Amino acid sequence: MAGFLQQVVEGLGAGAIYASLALALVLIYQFTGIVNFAQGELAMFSTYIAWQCVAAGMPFWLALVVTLAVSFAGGMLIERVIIRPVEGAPELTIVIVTVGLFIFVNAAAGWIWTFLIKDFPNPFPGGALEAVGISVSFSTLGVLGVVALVMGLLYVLFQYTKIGLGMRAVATNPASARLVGIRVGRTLALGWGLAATVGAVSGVLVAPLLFLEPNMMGGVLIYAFAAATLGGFDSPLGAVTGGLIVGVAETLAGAYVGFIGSDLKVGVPLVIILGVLLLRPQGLFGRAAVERA
Amino acid sequence: MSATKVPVKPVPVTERKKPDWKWAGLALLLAAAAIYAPFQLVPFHVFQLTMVLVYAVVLLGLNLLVGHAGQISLGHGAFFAVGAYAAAILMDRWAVPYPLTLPAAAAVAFVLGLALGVPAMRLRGLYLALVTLAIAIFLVPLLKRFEELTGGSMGLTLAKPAPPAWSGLAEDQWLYFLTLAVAVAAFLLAASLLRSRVGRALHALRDNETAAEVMGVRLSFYKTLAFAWSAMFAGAAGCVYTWVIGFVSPDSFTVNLSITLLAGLVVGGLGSLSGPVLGGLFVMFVPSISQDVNDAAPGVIFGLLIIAVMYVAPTGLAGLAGRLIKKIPRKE
Amino acid sequence: ATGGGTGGTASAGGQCAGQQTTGITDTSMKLGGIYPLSGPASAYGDIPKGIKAYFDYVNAEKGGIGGRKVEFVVRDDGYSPPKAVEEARRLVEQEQVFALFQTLGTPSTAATWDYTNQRKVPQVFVATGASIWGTDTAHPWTIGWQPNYISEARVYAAYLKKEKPDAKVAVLYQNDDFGKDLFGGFKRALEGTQVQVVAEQSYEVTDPSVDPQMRNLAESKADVFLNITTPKFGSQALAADAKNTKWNPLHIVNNVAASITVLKPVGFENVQGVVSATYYKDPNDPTWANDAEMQLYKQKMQQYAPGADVNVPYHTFGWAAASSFHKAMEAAACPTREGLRDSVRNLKGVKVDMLLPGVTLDTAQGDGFPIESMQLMTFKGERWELFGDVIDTRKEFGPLGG
Amino acid sequence: MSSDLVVEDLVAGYGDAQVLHGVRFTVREGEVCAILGPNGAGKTTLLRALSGMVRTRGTITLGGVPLAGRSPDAVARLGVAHVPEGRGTFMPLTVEENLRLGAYVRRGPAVNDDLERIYQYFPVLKKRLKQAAGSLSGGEQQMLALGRALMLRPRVLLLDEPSLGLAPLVTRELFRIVQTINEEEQTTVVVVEQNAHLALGVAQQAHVLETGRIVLSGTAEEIRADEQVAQSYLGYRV
Amino acid sequence: MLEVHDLTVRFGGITALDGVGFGVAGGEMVGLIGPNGAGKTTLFNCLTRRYTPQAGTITYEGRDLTAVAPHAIVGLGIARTFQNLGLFPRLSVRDNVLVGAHHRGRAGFFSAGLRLPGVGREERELRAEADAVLERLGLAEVAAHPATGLPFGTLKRVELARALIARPRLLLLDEPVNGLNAAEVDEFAGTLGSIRTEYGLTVIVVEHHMGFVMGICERIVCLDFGRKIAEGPPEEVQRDPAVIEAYLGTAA
Ligand SMILES: Nc1ncnc2c1ncn2[C@@H]1O[C@H](COP(=O)(O)OP(=O)(O)OP(=O)(O)O)[C@@H](O)[C@H]1O
Ligand SMILES: Nc1ncnc2c1ncn2[C@@H]1O[C@H](COP(=O)(O)OP(=O)(O)OP(=O)(O)O)[C@@H](O)[C@H]1O
Ligand SMILES: CC(C)C[C@H](N)C(=O)O
Ligand SMILES: [Mg+2]
Ligand SMILES: [Mg+2]
Repeated sequence: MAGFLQQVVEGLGAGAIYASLALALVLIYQFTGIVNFAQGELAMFSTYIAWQCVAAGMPFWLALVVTLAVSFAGGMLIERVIIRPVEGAPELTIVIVTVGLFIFVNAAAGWIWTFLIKDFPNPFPGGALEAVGISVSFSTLGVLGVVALVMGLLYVLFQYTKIGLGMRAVATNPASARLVGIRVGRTLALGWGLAATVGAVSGVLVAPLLFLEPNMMGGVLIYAFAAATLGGFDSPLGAVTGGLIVGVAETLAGAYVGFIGSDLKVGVPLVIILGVLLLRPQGLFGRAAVERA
Repeated sequence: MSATKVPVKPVPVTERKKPDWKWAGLALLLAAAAIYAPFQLVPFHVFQLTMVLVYAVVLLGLNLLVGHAGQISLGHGAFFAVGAYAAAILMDRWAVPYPLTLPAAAAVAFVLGLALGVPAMRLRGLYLALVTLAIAIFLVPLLKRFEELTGGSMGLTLAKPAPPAWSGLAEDQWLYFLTLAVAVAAFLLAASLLRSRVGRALHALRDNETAAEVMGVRLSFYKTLAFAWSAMFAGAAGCVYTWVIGFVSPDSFTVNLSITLLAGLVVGGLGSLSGPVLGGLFVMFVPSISQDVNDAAPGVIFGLLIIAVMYVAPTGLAGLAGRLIKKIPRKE
Repeated sequence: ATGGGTGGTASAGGQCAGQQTTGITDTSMKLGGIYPLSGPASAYGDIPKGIKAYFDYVNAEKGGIGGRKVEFVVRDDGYSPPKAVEEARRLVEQEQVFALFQTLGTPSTAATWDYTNQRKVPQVFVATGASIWGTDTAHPWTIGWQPNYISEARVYAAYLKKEKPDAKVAVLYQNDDFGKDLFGGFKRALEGTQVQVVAEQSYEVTDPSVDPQMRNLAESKADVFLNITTPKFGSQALAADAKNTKWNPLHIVNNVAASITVLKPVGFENVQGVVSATYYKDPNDPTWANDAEMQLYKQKMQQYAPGADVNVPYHTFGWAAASSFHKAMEAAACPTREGLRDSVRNLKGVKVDMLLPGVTLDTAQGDGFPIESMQLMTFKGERWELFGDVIDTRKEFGPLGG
Repeated sequence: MSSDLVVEDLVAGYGDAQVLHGVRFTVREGEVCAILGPNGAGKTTLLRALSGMVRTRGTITLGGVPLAGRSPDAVARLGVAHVPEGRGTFMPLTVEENLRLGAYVRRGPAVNDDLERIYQYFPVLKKRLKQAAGSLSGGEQQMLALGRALMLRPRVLLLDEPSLGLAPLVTRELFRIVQTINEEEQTTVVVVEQNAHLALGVAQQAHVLETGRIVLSGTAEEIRADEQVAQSYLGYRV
Repeated sequence: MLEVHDLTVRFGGITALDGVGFGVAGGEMVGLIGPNGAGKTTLFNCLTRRYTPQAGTITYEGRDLTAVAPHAIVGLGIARTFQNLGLFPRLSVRDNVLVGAHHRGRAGFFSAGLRLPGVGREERELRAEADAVLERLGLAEVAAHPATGLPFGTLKRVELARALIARPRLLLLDEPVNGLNAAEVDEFAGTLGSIRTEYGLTVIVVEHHMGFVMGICERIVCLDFGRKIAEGPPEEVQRDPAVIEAYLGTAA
């Protein structure tokens, strides 16, 4: 039993990591209506910036602040330079631009920092909380906490702030958003900036656990996609719940279902997603599109 | 004086022209070039052209689904792989003569597409795209699992179809013509499909599902079959791929392939008939070009090139090409 | 025994008459290599930098190999087999290279070796340790270089047999040819001993982390952990082992992930006592700080590959492979493709300075494995300490069957 | 100088297709101006040109400030509200969010008062506050679009067939509201409307547009009175 | 021909239709009126199986419509237009119309892909028919134009053409004269009248344009808050106090 619970806890830890990046995906989706394939790579790049700052002798927390600021500015810049020129183009065109961005950023990071693995300081203390035979590492607790915090902030941003409303308006109907006076370009840039910032948080959470290297976020991105798909692409709560479910399910399946084994365990989230989506095509927490004739 | 952004998309007000000498001429020229090329080019280039055709066939299928039926698949590499493996296993295990592997591979992919199409058709846009992506990811460990059949991670090596003596062709030329035949057949199939009631139904459900259904288009049927047919094209392409490369392994069909295929299609031009060919050229040649520009980090250039093409031709190279061809002055 | 060459080929005379001289003249030699410079495996893209630096150095300061300036053309296949086929054909048909010097990865090599052998183009020292390059007899033009994974597995098995005769082993392996070859070899080598594999877990290169696998392995309470991974996952597994204070097995990490660059991020204090085996010198290892070859390497890297980090072991690997090629080429009886093919299949105790002392290149009729010796090492303080003798796996375990 | 809306030599179109060919007219501050004309005349395009939604040449000024060349959001921030053809509903957002977006460029607590005002005008909307706007009936969405525009407290209100899909009772109510706002707040109104009778009822002046040109201008009375005109241009029987 | 009985549709807390019942005889032209949000479009949506009613029955030519698959409705001879346009923006006007003939075609993936005999003929015949309908509705000029970018009034006519080519027996028109000026409305009324006799159509038309409905319909049904509040000949309904109160208003 304790073993089982321990596996659940570990699954939650893994899930929190997926959730952290899924939050950034959800954020950009809410703001711009597109799926950003480059989100993970941008997070990785941000993490390198943090690493570079620390390597240059900056204290960790200062480096973090600098990284978040740089990421925000970088996200805005990317929107301006790379996304803006295709703003009115079909959705898939923009998605493919983010694929291009993915390839570009990944290669650039390897070029700049090589593929050597770098260790990244863990902001949370080592050790673990032990209770009833289960141990929860402070690192896992920390990640869960940060993810919960970011989720809460995003929720408030989406639901209770004017800018959040404006952003959702831009994502659903840019032409109308312009008509009510919203500066669409600026809003989109802000969305990219914020998503890059949330991504940077994700990268900084992930790096101490997975080690920093240019492909660090590749695998995480896949699971973050799964998390957001499961939870609903328009809900921060969904992204986090989806991430946790994927993390736990995958861990348990890998541990207890012999036939599945660790090689096929990636199939577990797939099956869950299919099952959920067949019942709720908009994901667990997603809002169903209103359809009227 | 002003130039504001136009949010309302301009629509060219052009009448559809009767078959135009330009297009007919172009088609003839292309056909002649396609037949003449393998006798003029060095074998390596013939091989490259062959691969362009292979990719064009997958993209034709993908285009059917994405460009025409409006259903996004990020996992088409999986069907390509299934076709490739079906052919490889048939040849490897049961020594099936290679021409027979083509219908078999197409059929296997078709059935799989149908099976996956049934649940997939309930999903919309993004959700469908990501589920197909997950399928493509899952395929790789699955191929490794059934080592007996698939050769596991070592893959399978196969003999390439040998040119029959009567043809007097070299191996590369023979493979090229085989591929060309498949590609032309696929092209004609797709073209006539799209120009029919079926194509219209797909376009209709892409543009407005509700209205399409009210007008009698059975959504589940058309979506599922679009999926299956699209998979079938990919399967056939996969089979030809096996003939041409003579080797299959799980590493040949990673998620990257699926994403590259979609990127190729969008770059080539969604929903246009020349898009898949242009996309095939892109998938085939641009990575090498990127490397020629910067061999330290070719990905930097490749990524930028994708972005740049989308910037110059937001609706794909086919649109750009179309605009350029229109610029050719018309006689009459 | 050479004639004057024009246009990239030289006609060979005497005993070499009639042999292929494409891509080689009296003054030049063109080689081609295929590596993943892009995509998820691009870490390996550092290997050709070491090779290039070596050839540039030899060209500039030694007059080339046997008076022939080496031109090394590198192509990118993104670790994709069909792309590797295309690039192999480009190199052979368009670039007209004399030989393919290295294709990286088992899939890419397997996809191309039918072609190179049909064309009778040497494909030498491929950068993959799959055993098939040495055991297969239908592809005489293709040959490996690094110790094959099965031999490496045998070294660990022998070590366990001696040191922990009734060890219970937990194994983590990469679910591909490399992981399966090594793991399979290990299991076979254990046959008939008391050492048992009690738990095994695989991972995919696309997995974000191997932590779940490590947890499952820890459940087994095994007293030995065999870590068959590539660098990133190697670090993760080492870290997971260190973090789990309840499970303290003897940790054996395979050579691919044994570089100090893999251990360092985990923290040296966390990897004390880890065991591995090696065959070439790690530039990060202070042991070799005063080694002449290592100093030469570091100096020439800085000179000919400015900006490249000398501590990346892939550079060293490339350097060692290139100098091996140098030796093999010098030993060739004919400056022809056939000459190269025969030379690499007839290496006798060839010393390469970047390889560990005692490790030599040896091939013969029926032995297609150039390097088959490794030495065990254990991590102490901030460096690997070699221990025991260099183990010649062929002598120790007999030749690998086909 | 007052805040007249002055349009001179306005040319506009889509891509290569030119739709408006040199339109000129002036709407005085606080006036209601009706734009009439047959299907496809370019009425919608004219309103789009005023709010910056299409590419234009020529001049458009509001109180001397040039509007032409500005993006729609900049025009909106100058106090021009546009009820577009097709209504521009933010479908997945709630009715209340749609209305609040109307006041996006304004700030202050007055927004809540304005919401109340809209609910008084269109009580139906109040019952649907938390409902996704896309689920509203056609007419309800039309009311919402109007409500959204009014939330800006605009200086200029551009209405593209505001009565489209509205029940007769509501249509009359709507024109009463437009009149009230126009009178109480001196809002300038440009209204495109097929129901010429209703439009001329509130307008001071009217222009008839045909194939992108103004073919007839006058005061509302003049146009209404001229039976010939009414017959040939408006198909409208007195 | 059509019997609607006790139809109820709810969305969450909203009751869009509340026990509505009425009948339509073959060849009749019935006007459906009522305030915004009364449930008129919802009723159409039930008839075309966009919505499934919570209660009630719909019988069409003796057949229970609620048991028919949505795509099969048009095959039974029921076609409709949409209040807010339901066109295919990227298709040409002609192709939009041809989609209306979808259920009459036979070509499938296989036969179309292989161009089996018959496919081409079928296509040519439908094309000719579409062109005739377009001509008839004055749309010939824009036949090759994509549906986006045409004026609203034109698009409403395209929808009518699309519905007509489906060869319906029952035609449901949702606010067909929206966006037409007075002259155009009259012209449309004329066209509709002649089409109706020509095709032998039964028509239900939702419209807020009183001149148009009252002039063309034999019978009017008025809904309010999902309930039927009046039914009868135009003159009668027009004078009905409940209708005036809820819908028409006094200052007529
Ligand atoms: N988005 C567009 N792209 C291309 N052409 C367009 C577009 N919108 C309108 N047009 C063209 O502009 C011309 C005028 O259209 P507009 O919509 O302004 O007319 P309108 O007077 O508003 O008609 P209606 O009363 O039917 O709404 C038409 O010929 C139409 O085809
Ligand atoms: N899918 C839905 N979800 C929630 N509410 C809906 C939905 N469809 C319709 N409604 C509600 O049902 C009521 C009736 O809508 P319906 O569209 O039938 O009205 P209508 O009579 O056609 O009005 P109009 O004349 O304005 O077109 C409206 O209040 C609408 O908000
Ligand atoms: C050491 C590496 C260059 C070998 C590589 N892991 C392979 O595919 O075999
Ligand atoms: Mg209009
Ligand atoms: Mg309605």
